[in-house]
Amino acid sequence: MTAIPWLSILMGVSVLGALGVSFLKNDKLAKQATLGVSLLVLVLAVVMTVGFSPNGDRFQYAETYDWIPSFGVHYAVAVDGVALVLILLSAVLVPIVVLASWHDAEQGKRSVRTYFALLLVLEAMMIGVFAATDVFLFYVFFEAMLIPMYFMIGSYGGAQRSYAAVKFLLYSLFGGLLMLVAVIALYNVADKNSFLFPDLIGAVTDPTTQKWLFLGFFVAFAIKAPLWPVHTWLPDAAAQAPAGAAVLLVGVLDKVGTYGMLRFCLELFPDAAKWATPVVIALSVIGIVYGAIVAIGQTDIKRLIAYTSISHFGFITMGVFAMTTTAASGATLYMVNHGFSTGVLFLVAGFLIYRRGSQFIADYGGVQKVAPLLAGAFLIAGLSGLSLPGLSTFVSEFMVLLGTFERYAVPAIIGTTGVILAAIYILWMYQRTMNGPTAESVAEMKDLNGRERWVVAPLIALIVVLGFFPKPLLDVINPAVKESLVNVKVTDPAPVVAVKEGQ
Amino acid sequence: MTTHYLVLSALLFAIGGIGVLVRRNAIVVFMCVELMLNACNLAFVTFARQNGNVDGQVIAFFVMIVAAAEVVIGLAIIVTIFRTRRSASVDDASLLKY
Amino acid sequence: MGETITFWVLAVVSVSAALGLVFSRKAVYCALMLGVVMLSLAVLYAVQDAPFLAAVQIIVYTGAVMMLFLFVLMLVGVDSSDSLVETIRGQRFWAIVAGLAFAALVALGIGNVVFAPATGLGAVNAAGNVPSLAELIFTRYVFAFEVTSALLITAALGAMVLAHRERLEQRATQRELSRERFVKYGEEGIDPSPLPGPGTYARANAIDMPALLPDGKISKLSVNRYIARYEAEEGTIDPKVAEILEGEDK
Amino acid sequence: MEPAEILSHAGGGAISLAWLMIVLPLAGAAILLIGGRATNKWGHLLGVLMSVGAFVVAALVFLQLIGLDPAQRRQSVNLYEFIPGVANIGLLIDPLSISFCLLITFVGSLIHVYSIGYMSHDPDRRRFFAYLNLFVAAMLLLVLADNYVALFIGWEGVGLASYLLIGFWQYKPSAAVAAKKAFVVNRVGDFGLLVAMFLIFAQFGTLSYAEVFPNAAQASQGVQTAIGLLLLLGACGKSAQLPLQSWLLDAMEGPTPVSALIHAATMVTAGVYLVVRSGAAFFPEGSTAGLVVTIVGVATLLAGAIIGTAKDDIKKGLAGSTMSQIGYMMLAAGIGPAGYAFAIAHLITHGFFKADLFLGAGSVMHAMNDEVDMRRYGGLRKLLPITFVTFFIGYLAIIGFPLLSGYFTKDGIIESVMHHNAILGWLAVLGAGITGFYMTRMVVMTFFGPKRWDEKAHPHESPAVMTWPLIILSVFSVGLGAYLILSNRLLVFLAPAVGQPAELPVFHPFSVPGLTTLALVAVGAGIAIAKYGRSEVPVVQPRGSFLTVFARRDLYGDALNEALFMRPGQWLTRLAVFFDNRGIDGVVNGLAAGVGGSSGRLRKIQTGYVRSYALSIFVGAAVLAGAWFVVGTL
Repeated sequence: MTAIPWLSILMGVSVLGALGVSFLKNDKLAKQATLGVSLLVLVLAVVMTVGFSPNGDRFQYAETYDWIPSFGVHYAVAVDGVALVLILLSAVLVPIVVLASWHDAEQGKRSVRTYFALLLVLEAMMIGVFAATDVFLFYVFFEAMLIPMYFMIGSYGGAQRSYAAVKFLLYSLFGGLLMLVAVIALYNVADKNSFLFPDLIGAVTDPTTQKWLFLGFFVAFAIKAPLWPVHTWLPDAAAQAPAGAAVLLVGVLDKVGTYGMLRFCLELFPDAAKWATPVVIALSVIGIVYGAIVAIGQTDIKRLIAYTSISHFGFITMGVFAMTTTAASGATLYMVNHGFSTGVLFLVAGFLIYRRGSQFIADYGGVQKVAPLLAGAFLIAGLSGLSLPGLSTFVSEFMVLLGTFERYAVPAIIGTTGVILAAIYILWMYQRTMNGPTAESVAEMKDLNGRERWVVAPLIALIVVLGFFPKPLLDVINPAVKESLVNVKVTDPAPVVAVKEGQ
Repeated sequence: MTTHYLVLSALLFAIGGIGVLVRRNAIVVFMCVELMLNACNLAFVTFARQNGNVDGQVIAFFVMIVAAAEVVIGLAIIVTIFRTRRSASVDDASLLKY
Repeated sequence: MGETITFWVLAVVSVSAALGLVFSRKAVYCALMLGVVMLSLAVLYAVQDAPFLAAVQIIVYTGAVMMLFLFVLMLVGVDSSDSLVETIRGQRFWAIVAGLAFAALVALGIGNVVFAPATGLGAVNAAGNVPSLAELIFTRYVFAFEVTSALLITAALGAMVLAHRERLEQRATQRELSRERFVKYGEEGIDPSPLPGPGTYARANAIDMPALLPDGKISKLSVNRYIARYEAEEGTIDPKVAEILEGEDK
Repeated sequence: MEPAEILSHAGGGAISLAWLMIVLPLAGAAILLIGGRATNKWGHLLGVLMSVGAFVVAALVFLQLIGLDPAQRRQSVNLYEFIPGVANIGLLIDPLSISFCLLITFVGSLIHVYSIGYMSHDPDRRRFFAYLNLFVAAMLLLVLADNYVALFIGWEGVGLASYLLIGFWQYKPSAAVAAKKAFVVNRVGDFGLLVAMFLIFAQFGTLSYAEVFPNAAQASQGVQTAIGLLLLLGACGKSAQLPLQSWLLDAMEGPTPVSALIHAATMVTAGVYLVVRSGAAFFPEGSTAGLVVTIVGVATLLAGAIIGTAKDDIKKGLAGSTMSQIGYMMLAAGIGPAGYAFAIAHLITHGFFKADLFLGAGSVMHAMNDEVDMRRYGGLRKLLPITFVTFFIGYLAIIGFPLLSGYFTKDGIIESVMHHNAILGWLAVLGAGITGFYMTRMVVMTFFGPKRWDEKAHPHESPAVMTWPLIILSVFSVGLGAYLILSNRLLVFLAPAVGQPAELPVFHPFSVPGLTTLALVAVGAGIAIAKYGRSEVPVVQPRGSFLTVFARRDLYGDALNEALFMRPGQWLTRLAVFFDNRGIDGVVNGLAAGVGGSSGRLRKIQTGYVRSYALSIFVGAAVLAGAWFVVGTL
């Protein structure tokens, strides 16, 4: 099994698919081909996941080839549990996004098949960024990922698309450059003539150096995640991006930030991470509450969803930096669940906006009456956004808060108020768009059609199933997270009262 | 003696430079550029004698060739511009700005 | 001693000519001033043991390059003179300041350096200046030399391309030209036949000799007005020509 | 006596199939929601069937349980691992949970049946039944859970069902707002419950009852109290206790069967369940947390009763009454093992008679074209005989008319509280008196006196499918109290789950508090008859005195919330949005604009004049020469 280069195959299929699609003459055929390729990737990813043994080696499916030998740069890919579930997330989301974006690219003058080819390129990049175990390779994917997304926002987005695309790019590049400096410095400081992640663990011992390098990485990831106060690019980008791109942007791309914190910031610079923890936790808590409050005040559906994500990313970073097994596992699970949950929220909002042609909440009202399925899907998506128990997001949010409370009680309590605020922003939006008397402008609105049902149904099914039965994912995540925390050299705080065995 | 030649060269060079800066007729500007090149050549020749080898002269020789090529092209450009704009003033060709 | 005198004379000449180049309004004068500078420099080269360069300076610069300048000047208009009013604010002031500062600084710098007595080229030029140059050019500088030749060819081609004007429509055929001439004749009365050359059917073909038409009359078109007026003033004019001139003056 | 140890179920019998109780209605909800319009025809029947099925399972489990030795009556059934290392999904079958199960499934089934008739004209009846089934499933999970996480899932599940059902007629803005309000206020309570769970986990490293309860005493006093108070916050949210009571009155926007099932009989009592369930561990007798519970209970029972006196909307009147009665339960639950049995007994009998009253009110509304204003009723007893009789039985039960259910259970609470704390006891007696007033007022205004409705209404008795549940409920309202309280049947039954007091209470029919209660109730009823029965009731609401308005406006609870939370919240939201756009984004965009602006000015240097560029080059050369000179001379 290990002899098959699964990860390269996954990326290769996507890239070749993208090439093929871009050469097709017929737009319809291009869409179908894209869907086919993305489904193939999904099947391959699932097969790969089945072969993964959670309690085996930490990194599996490893491939290592020299790339630039004189600098110790490798093409090295491998997955641990955390990376695996995120790759799986990408592989699941892309076909759904393809199906959801069927007509999204047709409104402008831009080429339809380019859009779909870009989607596939993006998929390859996403897989690559999670799979890379060479820090330099990770950086390359980290930056290269911006390119397809830039074009998807800038060419196929809403009215303010170029502003949003440029803002997104500049923000990300700024962080990326800081990270590049840190990457190079890391290479020099470690002096191992290797960019391989396992070689670099524990290589930096000087506390001051650690702090500077940590900051370089952390700022890049904080912008990517995005963490308060470097979040303002997200609402613009997400609101202007076509719904499908917004899903991938918020659902997967931003996860690279939190994933990077867990993988690189914590493991490469454990002491600096501990040093920075109070600040990061504080920023996360501010992000949770602040994002939620600003979300309440939004008038634009997509911006609102974007702000809810800022709040959720606060939870994830808090979980990562709480450095307890429960919190870190919860944060990882949160990354996956948030991808599904926000994904379906953005997609359903996209369907809604596509029908009415407006992003403003005030332009809707009483949609439930004319399009009950759409409203139902929107409600379930919203409920998963407010972490209703029984839906997958609850499990992760609960774990994050539970784990954080063990070490940082007060931030966890403040973060828990996000639960109340979440109810307000989601339900108020739902009430204003779906409830009440049917607005004239939506009276003719059509309910979900067959294609859209196929988009929504798998995601909702996943959210519900994972809400009641998160164990399969957690079984994959937990060992990886434990190993990470071993590298960080922290142990979970013990319960105050020792519960007797056998009870 | 070397010093004298070099100072002369510097003077000529500066005068050429001032000419380039103050004159507006493209052809005259060009002539001033030639003057500057010649001033350089004088320095090269002077140094050749100072150092006792002819490398300086070879360079001066190359400068002359390049200057000739440059004149050919430059004047052709001036003629083309003049043909389209009926003017040989360097200030008139100022579209490439901001 | 001879060199010193030559230097001082030529230095004064060349600097004055250079200043003249910068300050004369007419482009033709500028070209002449530049010629003076180049010739002075040629002499200075010769004085400094560079006879080959002196020759090249005269042949290439004063000969070819200056000719090119003059040709272009004629194309552009010989008598167009520059307006000396500066249009860019501060340009002239700063140009002069920068120029003087540059000259002063470089001169000061050079003046501060104490040069050893010049080695002189006597030894190198023992076999003659040209062979020693050739030896360097075709050995150490051969690559540069080859590149230079490529440069020259490129320059020639470039000049051709730049000076070439693309023909936008079909070249008119003889038939079309002829038709056009006759239309013009019908409308404006312009004679379709080509202008007669001076002195046709005349005893001599000098410029002052008007052409005769087949009927023996003078072709009005062939009368050179300048010369005719001059002759009229001198009183040496041919009466037939004078007749035509008077007819025109009225 | 301490509660019995929680045993792991060995398998076999109905207990190991207890999960069916939850899965049946859940499957019903799933089929009805996913099946869509195809299930319209038979959807309501499926809903009823699933609910009845759950009842059958509950009954079987109950039978198996009472067959066991009392010490064996707490059994947990592990279903599957939910969050590894944190919680499993498992069921705890013990007398407490099975009592709730029986109540929920039995009353729930009756209300399902009733709804067939009540919702028969609604095009979305199928959806209604789906939500009802969802509610039943969630509520059963809540009471059956063997750990706090599973409880919380049920807890939020019922919240969701409540949200969906309050907002069932979502096209009415008032219903949509009420639904949202209910959910948000409940979330405030959930905040408490969540933090309580975090604290428990941090203390004990587990959330399972079986591991937490026996060790609770080892935690420090402060921690115990903190956990207790946080749990109480959760209970207050769900059970509409002060200060989180405001959502319940608005929740009456939902269809009446919903009010009966969720906002009277079952869901709102979940808070009481939580307190009783955690009682032995975190609200032990005489603890601070327990004291706070009793204070909250008394405050709410009085507040609810006062609100009930001034409402003209029949459902809101009943809602006030519900608050008040749950206040009694809380009060009893707060005093420790002596009160648990009475709290649960009152909870059960209240479930029956309040459901009876609500459904009766629904029947009246059904007859009156959904009119809810009691001032437009009057003289309905002849036209709606069955409704009247059943409603009247419910009325007698709630005011504590001797020998009916409420008499035994409420009296039991008052007696036991008297022993515990006399002040609280007398306040509870006062509350009973007010109950007598407002319930009598309601009955008089609705069924007696001249008719005050306009010509368009044609009151008619409801169909059998609606009256039979009323009849059954009223039968239980009559006898259940006596059965549960006399010879301490319920107390002994519950003892393995919640413990029992050192000395068993003895029922005194003629104690001082009991007689006083009866007297006060009679006085209250008398005032009501005098005020509303003997004199004309104005059809239009009179302005009323300051006190009436105070009660009518829900004791200014909403006004308080608005002033304290909503307005500052809106202000904060606007400020935050402004800060985000102008502050944070303003800095970013300002930076961009600064760079753009200065480069815009800077580019003016590029004049396009070759000579300017040449000048700059030449100046540069001069500067270089100068630098060379300076460096050379150094």
